[in-house]
Amino acid sequence: MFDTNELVLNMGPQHPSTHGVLRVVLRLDGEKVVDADVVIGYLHRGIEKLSENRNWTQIILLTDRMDYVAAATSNVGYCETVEKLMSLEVPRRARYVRTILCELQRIASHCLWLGTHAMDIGAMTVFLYAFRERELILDLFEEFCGARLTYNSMRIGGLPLDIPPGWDQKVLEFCKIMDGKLGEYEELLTHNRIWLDRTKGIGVLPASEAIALGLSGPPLRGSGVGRDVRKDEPYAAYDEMEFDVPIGTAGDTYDRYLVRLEEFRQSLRIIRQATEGLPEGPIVGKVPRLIKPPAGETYHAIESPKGELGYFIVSDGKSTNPYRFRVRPPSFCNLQGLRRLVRGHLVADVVALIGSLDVVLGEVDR
Amino acid sequence: MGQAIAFYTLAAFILGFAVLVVSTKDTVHSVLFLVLDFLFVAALYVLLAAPFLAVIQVLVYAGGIVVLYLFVVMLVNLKRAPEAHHDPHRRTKLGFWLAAAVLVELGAIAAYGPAASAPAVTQTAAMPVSGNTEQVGWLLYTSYLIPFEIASMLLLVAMIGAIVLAKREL
Amino acid sequence: MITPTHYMLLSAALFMIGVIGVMVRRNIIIIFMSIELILNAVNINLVAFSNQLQNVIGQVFAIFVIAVAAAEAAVGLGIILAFYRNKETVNIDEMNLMRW
Amino acid sequence: MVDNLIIPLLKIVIVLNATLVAVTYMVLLERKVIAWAQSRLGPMRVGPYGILQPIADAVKLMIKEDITPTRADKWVFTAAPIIAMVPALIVYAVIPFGPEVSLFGRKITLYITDVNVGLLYVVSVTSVGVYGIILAGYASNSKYPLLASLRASAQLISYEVAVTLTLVSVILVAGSLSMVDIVRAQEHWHVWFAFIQPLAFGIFFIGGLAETNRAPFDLPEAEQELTGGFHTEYSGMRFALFFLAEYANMIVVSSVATTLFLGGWLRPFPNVAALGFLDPIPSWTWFLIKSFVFLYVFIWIRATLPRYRYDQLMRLGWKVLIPLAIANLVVTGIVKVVLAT
Repeated sequence: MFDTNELVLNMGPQHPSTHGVLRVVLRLDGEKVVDADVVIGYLHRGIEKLSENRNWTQIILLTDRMDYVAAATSNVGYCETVEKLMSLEVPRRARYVRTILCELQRIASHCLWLGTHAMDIGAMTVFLYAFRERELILDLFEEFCGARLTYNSMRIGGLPLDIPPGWDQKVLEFCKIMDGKLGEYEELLTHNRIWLDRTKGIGVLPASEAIALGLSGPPLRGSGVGRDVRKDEPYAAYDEMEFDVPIGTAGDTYDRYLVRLEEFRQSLRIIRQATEGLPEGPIVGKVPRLIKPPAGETYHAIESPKGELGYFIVSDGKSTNPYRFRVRPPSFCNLQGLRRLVRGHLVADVVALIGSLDVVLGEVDR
Repeated sequence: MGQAIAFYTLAAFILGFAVLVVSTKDTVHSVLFLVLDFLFVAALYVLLAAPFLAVIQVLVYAGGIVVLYLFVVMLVNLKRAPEAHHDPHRRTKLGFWLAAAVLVELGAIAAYGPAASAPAVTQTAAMPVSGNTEQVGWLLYTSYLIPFEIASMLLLVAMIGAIVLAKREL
Repeated sequence: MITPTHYMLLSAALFMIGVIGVMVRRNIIIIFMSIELILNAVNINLVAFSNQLQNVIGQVFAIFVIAVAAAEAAVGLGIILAFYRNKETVNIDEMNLMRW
Repeated sequence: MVDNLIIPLLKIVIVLNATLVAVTYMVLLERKVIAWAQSRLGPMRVGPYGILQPIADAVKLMIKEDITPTRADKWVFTAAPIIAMVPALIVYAVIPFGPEVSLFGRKITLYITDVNVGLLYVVSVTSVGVYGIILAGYASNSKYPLLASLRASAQLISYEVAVTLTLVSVILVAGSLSMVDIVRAQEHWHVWFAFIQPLAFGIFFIGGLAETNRAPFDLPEAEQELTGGFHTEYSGMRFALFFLAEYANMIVVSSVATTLFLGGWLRPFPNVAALGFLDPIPSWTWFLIKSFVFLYVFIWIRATLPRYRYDQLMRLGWKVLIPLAIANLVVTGIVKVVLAT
């Protein structure tokens, strides 16, 4: 519509649907996006550098602040990395509880994603429905560790405390509720003509490109690549669980949506198995009083709700803090796909695509 | 009396806004005054017992054509500094001469024109319908059917022409 | 008492304002708007006489005038846009490619 | 004097005030209904069940600072909300809330005026409302409002075509442009035009949603894409005027739909004598009930559906609704001619 000049539109850092302080500089031809520059760093707090000056236990608290909608997953990832560095054995019960927490967290995070994604496309009711169910999970977490957002709920070598009595029953009850609510979301969206129009064929990403961009998690699986750290390199108790890894076919926004919806179901399946088969026993392994891993380096990845969350830690074996601490945040890596995805689409699709990548800026900027 | 007050008020507004249309520097303001002008012309049509035409005037002129103008002005003015709104090539002198000539002319007409009103002709065309809208419609679809169809063809051609002109690649 | 003369005077004044606009302004959009004013002046005359003669033919013609004005605006503005795209100006003095 | 001046003036004052009150309570109704749809309570703090919320909102908006951006076109920036609001209000002049009633020994019509170009008047006045949006976007001197106002004007203009075409087929059936006569025609036919012209009704409804910028066609104010749309830069009372204009337009669309398609002030099945016990209910009540149902559906849709994309919206308008409306018009004309011969 603007013939001779391209319009440069600054989306963010203060914008209702960039999910935080993401800034996207769009170059528009009319409403069509010619190019996009993704500008990040507005939420940088230097967590990686900070961690090099904290002792090993204090870092758990910092990992909460990365992916703040899935804090427990970050905790688990970090603790397992340190355990790997120290070759610590984690008791089976602790591993089971970790699995339950991770999957509850995945559902909570996906609820938030579903709500905001639908809200971006204009379906406001789904947002509140999804938050209603997320609330139940937050209640469960509150009962488990006392916090609702930044849990700090993991300790190196196991759990800080055992699950409260009756908690596992509540988890099972939640699973039952959630089963029904998933149908509600699907009713509002999955076969909705407008939703299909808005998501099908938007941001198509073939498998080869998704791999080349280094995507992980649902955006990668939506493109048809069946990579899931839980299956490929099992951690916690995932090797004892039975679940499927849903993959998409077309690699568009709709497939990424379907993949995440199926992940809801698989997560519920895992939670049921883990809760019902929860073994008795200690919750903490044999952990020395002063945590001081031997010199060495390790990389350990887990499947966070957003994708592959990896920690690379170097220990010099002398001090009580890591020598080098580096995170591979899934949001950051997935966000690299945005520029490729939005080209040639309309402004309205940009928000849908940001939503379908499901980034959390706390994790992108760290 | 009431009619005279209405006429003079409307005429004052019509002429005043018309002057503003051609004299305002900012093109968007000019377009706005044009809309107001058309609305007052529509009011004049109501005064002249032509309500259908008045509504058409608002619908087509104010609601359609001028919106088009506004669009074009917005597209054209988009990236330009405010001084670009100015009109460096104004032929002001010519304009004032013309204005003076018109004033003289109008004065002459007013002075020598028939002061007495012509007797109102009450010859009504024989039409099977009454009411302004019905009469206009009747004429359009009987005596003036062919011009009407030609007008619609003209609009179609104009539409296609505008699309061809304005679209970058077909 | 308002006679057709009054309407004719009004119409003539409006017409001349339009003509002056065409002569004085060099912005092609303003010139187009002045032409719209001229067409409206014509319409006022037509409707005034239609009222005087108690005959709606004048109004029918006014409708044709409006149709022509709509067509003119559509094509004219299309030309302006195409012109602006090539020359980045709306000044009519620079529209001299076809002069010779 | 009394009949010519005082009663019309009184009617204007009453209709204007009733409209403004209705508009403010529309906002509350919308918040409440959407809240119920989303298993929330909605406003509960101001007054019992939040019924005084509109007053609190109004006070808040009025005492807010009215910001004009530095490089905005000040006059146009101020005029735009007024231009948006005025057409939405003056449409009520021709909407018939009921037939004649006698009050204090006088015959009073429950409409301000009945002009014989009533329907065209509605269409033309609402078509002027688009200026408010375009000018707001232009005058704000900001990119989001500009994009939104271009969207809005394109949307309004294209959906106006479809809506007007459906109105033409109603006019064909009713044989009049006067709103009152259209209702009387439905009385005469013993059926609501929604049943004679179901397609026109559907297109009018969708077009009405689009013309009032309501979900799923609320692109111009798509908060998630264009922040606030054309009123991003507005605050205080000027913002409130845009807000009120939107809701006033909603009420206009539902009133027009009620008049044209749902029999206006007529009670259900006006020809069935068995329902005669409904007659004591004043006619305007029916009008209000029908309009209310319409407005409720508007809100319901907003709570349910996602938003269309700009190009999809245009495609729907030009490639689906307008051809359908034209086909409907042609069929209506043919049927009318066949029935007449």
